[in-house]
Amino acid sequence: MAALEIGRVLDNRQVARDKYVMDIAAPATARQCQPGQFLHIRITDTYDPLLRRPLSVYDVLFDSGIISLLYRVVGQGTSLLAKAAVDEAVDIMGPLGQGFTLPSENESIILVGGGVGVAPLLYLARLSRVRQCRVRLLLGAAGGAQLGAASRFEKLGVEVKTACLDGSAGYHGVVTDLLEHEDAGDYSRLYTCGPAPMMAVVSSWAQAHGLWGELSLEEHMACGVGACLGCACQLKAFEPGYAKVCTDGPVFNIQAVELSPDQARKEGHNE
Amino acid sequence: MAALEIGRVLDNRQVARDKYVMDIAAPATARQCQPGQFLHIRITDTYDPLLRRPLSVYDVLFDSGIISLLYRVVGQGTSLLAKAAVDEAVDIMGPLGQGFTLPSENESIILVGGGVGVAPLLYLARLSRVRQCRVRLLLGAAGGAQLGAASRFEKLGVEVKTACLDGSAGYHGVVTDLLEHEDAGDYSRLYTCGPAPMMAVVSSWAQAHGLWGELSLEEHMACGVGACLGCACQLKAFEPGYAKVCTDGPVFNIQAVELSPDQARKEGHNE
Amino acid sequence: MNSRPMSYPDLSTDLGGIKMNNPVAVASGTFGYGREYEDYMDIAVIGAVIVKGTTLEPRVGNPPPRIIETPAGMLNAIGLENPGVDIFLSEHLPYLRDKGVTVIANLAGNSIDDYAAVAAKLEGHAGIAGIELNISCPNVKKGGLQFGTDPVMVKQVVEAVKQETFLPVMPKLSPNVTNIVEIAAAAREGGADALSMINTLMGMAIDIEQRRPVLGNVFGGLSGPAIKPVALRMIYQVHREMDIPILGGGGIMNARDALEFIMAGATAVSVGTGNFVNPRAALDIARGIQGFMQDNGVKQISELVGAAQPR
Amino acid sequence: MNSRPMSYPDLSTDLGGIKMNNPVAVASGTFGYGREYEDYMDIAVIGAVIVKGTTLEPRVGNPPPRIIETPAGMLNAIGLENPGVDIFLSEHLPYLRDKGVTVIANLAGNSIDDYAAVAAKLEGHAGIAGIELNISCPNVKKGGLQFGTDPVMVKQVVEAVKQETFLPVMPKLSPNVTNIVEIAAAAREGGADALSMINTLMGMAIDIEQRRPVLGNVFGGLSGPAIKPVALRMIYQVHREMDIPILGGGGIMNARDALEFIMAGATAVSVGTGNFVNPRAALDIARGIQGFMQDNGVKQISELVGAAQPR
Ligand SMILES: Cc1cc2nc3c(=O)[nH]c(=O)nc-3n(C[C@H](O)[C@H](O)[C@H](O)COP(=O)(O)OP(=O)(O)OC[C@H]3O[C@@H](n4cnc5c(N)ncnc54)[C@H](O)[C@@H]3O)c2cc1C
Ligand SMILES: Cc1cc2nc3c(=O)[nH]c(=O)nc-3n(C[C@H](O)[C@H](O)[C@H](O)COP(=O)(O)OP(=O)(O)OC[C@H]3O[C@@H](n4cnc5c(N)ncnc54)[C@H](O)[C@@H]3O)c2cc1C
Ligand SMILES: Cc1cc2nc3c(=O)[nH]c(=O)nc-3n(C[C@H](O)[C@H](O)[C@H](O)COP(=O)(O)O)c2cc1C
Ligand SMILES: Cc1cc2nc3c(=O)[nH]c(=O)nc-3n(C[C@H](O)[C@H](O)[C@H](O)COP(=O)(O)O)c2cc1C
Ligand code: FES
Ligand code: FES
Repeated sequence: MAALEIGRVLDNRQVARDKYVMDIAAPATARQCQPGQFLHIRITDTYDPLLRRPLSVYDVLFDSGIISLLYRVVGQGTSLLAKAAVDEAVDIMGPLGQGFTLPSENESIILVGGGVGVAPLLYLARLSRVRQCRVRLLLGAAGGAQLGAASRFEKLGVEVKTACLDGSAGYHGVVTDLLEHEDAGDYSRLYTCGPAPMMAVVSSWAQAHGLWGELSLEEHMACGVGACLGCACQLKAFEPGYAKVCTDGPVFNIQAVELSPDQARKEGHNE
Repeated sequence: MAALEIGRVLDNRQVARDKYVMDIAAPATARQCQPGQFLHIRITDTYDPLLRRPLSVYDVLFDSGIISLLYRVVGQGTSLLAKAAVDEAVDIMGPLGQGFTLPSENESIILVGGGVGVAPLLYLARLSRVRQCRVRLLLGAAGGAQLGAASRFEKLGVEVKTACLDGSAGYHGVVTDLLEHEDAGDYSRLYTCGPAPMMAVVSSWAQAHGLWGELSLEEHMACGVGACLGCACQLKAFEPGYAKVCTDGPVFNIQAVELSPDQARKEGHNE
Repeated sequence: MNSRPMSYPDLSTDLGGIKMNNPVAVASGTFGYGREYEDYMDIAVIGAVIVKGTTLEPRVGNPPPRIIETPAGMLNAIGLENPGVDIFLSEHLPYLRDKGVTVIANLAGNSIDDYAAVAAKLEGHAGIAGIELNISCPNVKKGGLQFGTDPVMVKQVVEAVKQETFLPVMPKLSPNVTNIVEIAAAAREGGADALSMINTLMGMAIDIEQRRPVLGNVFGGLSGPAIKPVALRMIYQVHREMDIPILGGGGIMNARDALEFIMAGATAVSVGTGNFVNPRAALDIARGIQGFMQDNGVKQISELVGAAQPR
Repeated sequence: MNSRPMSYPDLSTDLGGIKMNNPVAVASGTFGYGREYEDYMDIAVIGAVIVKGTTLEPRVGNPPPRIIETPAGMLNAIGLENPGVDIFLSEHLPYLRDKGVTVIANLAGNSIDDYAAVAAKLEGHAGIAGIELNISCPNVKKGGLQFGTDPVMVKQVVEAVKQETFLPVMPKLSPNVTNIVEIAAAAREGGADALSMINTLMGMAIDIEQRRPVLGNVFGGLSGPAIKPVALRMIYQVHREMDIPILGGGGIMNARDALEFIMAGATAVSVGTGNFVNPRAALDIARGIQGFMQDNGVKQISELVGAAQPR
């Protein structure tokens, strides 16, 4: 069940040029979080920026009631968030939305994350490892300095393969190239989050090989709870209407989503 | 000459329950400041709050290029200002307005300040002391904890008499009661700033005794430079039109201002 | 809470026949069908829940993007996505009725017959306290001109709806007009029991990289604190000229805002965009109004209605 | 600066006969007579300085308080305080002319004769690039209804002024109307060389402690970022329907905002409230537009005018 909670910033550190990790003490919310869900965060008391900002649950320390966020500074809201000092209050609403379907014990799963899109995958990896799953992560980024998340996955016992556009670490190129070295038959499930063009490639690879998969979408949001109908997204499975990313998603089965190259290109623009 | 300068916060400390002193490194502006002038400060990059906030020059360390402000937290803008961290940038426009007429060498002057209204009087006292003037300050506040400014005046060699509404320090009562013990004939000039009802009493005392005097007014401001005509104030000397507090003031001769009891009551409401 | 319950101020109000426990409603389209917010509060405590706009037939709404933030506001172009009046009556209304929620239905259509037909369908269903008419929809018969901008159409649509229902009818006026008093007068002549003011201001935003409008629908409705001064002005103007209960809204975020609307002349207020920022806004605001009344010795909220008008 | 001056984008523009070096003007009433801002920049570099509204006789303006901040905006009710056209011509104009400032005069009045008389007085004085007509003033002959809200009056006042002057005439449209396109068309029929859009939205604020309107004048004009979406929408609507140069403004704070207006259909833009926040706003914005043009290979600013309109 979602709720409102005033959390407290425990840490807010820069992990790459434009990326931050914030740890928040929010015990009531932490207990409810599922991987793939998001928090809706009020950034300031003033009315500019006005709306809350949706950010995925990056990690949860259940026992200590701590939630981590991984966010990229892209505009006014995230810039202000990056300035939040330790001990400051954060107004949290959540957890919201449909998270990932967790694998059963001992499954073998593959995660594909691009940039800050890796955020919703960490807690998924954590809980999957608790279930004794074998977890592989293909992680793409612009440069090596952006690959900080890799070690957090490795600590969980995840097999991590990285790709960088600038060749400064791991494979030199786009992360989806790494799929060529993967055998879809090795896995029972695929999970992906990242720029739309990346997800389009990952998703068609999975579908071509009949691999079950889920992905996480983004859309501008006002309410976050299905009330305003602002986050409408055109998805195959919801036609002739629209899906609400906040409550029907943000996680959808790859079958439900047909990321047309057109849509992919358009949305990729914002990443 | 006024200018735009990006200053740097050197210190921003709470000096009473709702009062702060901020020290700003702003050498170009510091060099231009006259006592009684004000700075017009942009509080945030976002558009809420939108307008700059006028704050008096409290003190200036000419050689080190440091300007101090003394401000009371009353609303959104001053609350945000109170959160500014050391080393943060402050967008300053100024100095603006007509300051106090400085006394000549060896004059004897009296200052009457109420609450945060003491702000424009400190730098005036400093420069008057440099001119070998005898300076007396009557300082009123709600409680003793609000009298922190007194010691800054004392360090300059100012004779300070205090009054507190709650009796916790100095005279128990309103600061204007202290005028009963003063002989107007001892002084060549009077300067006052504070709540309008206080200034009304001070100003009629001075006028009754034929004492030259200046006071500092406040009005909501947009431009701060005489362009918007927003800070209009009805003053005897400007009738049938209005005075612009930003450029005709904020300092006016007490003769120019007739603080009617009515106006005094109305404006006192906001202090 | 105070230990002398006898001194509790009375927040109950009568909005042209719509009885409310407190004067704070949630605005149509911003609170879904109420249940979306059940995790955050007991929605039966809210003064009134104005549900999402309902049309005769289901509507899929506009293509995305549908919303975009603006300084102290937001633009929306949802396009009246809703499941149609039949689903409203069979799925949503019974649920809200069982919860004891004060429900105001919100009707939309593209012709007078549309409005009348939806009103007729609602008639006789228990659990509806009143009807709000969203007359900011394009009138298909008149080439898309909005109902709410023409006094003659306003009067006609209110009359047509009044003939189909015994419920209080409250047209929701569009602020995109030259003379709001004239529109209000027309609504009143048509038999309106109350007025809802204001709907969104028509606006747009442009994506300078793509060189095209941001919203799928090009234009959208501006809401939030940005429009508060305009809303207040229109309510003040109408209350000054005529004696009809007004549900005031547009940018209300806190109790101080709500009190401004009440003092301008609103009998009750509605919170829209504010719900997105604080899902408990309606309750927090009602409590804040109560606090103001206690501090200022106001016994009944009606004492404050229009208090800022010239005497 | 770039080392290949040949590739500098061309920011110069022609606003219905008003030649501007760059498309960024400062709006009337927000920049005084220019000299108030001389400490901050060389005011001759600004695209155009639209001076404070001028009337036939001096005016003392409205009683204070005259301004109040609102979320992302402000309300003003200055009431056209100004020294009258004679003082403008004898004291302010010569100064601005000597400085080489591109001056646009702004005229206000309460009757058609007022406007015509001021225009006649300006005629023959060197140093005025054009005339902006503030038609949001109450028309005393028609009981206070604003000129700008009635198409017939709009046409008449433009015609009357055109008869008195050879200068380009640019009426400044009020956004407080149902149909901005109709008003724009009337202005054009009256002979307008360009349109200035938009003036402030009418709004108000209430002091809940005092239980009365904040502004001495009760109502005031809302300006600043809050109104940007409404301004953009109106400019887009007018540019879509007719081919007349538009000076676009309302909430412009930075180059991105200005580019939104240009892409909606504005030939040039005006910065008002933005000057209070950043006194150098007009120059910073012109420079920002230049940067955008360089980055995007735009050679002449006119290539961007209306770029977000349907093709
Ligand atoms: C379910 C979900 C989960 C997300 N998880 C993360 C995450 O873990 N880490 C991360 O860095 N980002 C995440 N995002 C994207 C993040 O919400 C945006 O980057 C952020 O809202 C931008 O705010 P801003 O004020 O900095 O940018 P601005 O561009 O100034 O924002 C303007 C408006 O657009 C909205 N907006 C802008 N970009 C996006 C976007 N990509 N998605 C949704 N709304 C947007 C903002 O919320 C705001 O309303 C997620 C988005 C969604 C929908
Ligand atoms: C020339 C001058 C010098 C001043 N010097 C000082 C000083 O040294 N120390 C100090 O504490 N205060 C001073 N003030 C008052 C100070 O400007 C206000 O307290 C401050 O602007 C309040 O801003 P806010 O956002 O916190 O309050 P809010 O009430 O949220 O402000 C809302 C709006 O009202 C304006 N406003 C509110 N109160 C005042 C006021 N008293 N005077 C002018 N505008 C106001 C704000 O600037 C803003 O535009 C001075 C005012 C003037 C005109
Ligand atoms: C996302 C959204 C959807 C809306 N849908 C409707 C609607 O279906 N019917 C209606 O009458 N008003 C609708 N409105 C208008 C609101 O009910 C309200 O009148 C308006 O937003 C102004 O109030 P606010 O500033 O408090 O939001 C909608 C507003 C928003 C923001
Ligand atoms: C303080 C103030 C005074 C104004 N005075 C005038 C005026 O005299 N004549 C006029 O045509 N417009 C006047 N305006 C309107 C502005 O020129 C401008 O059209 C409006 O503020 C919208 O633009 P903005 O949001 O950039 O400020 C005034 C605006 C403000 C804020
Ligand atoms: S954000 Fe409101 S419905 Fe999804
Ligand atoms: S603040 Fe603009 S004229 Fe004084």
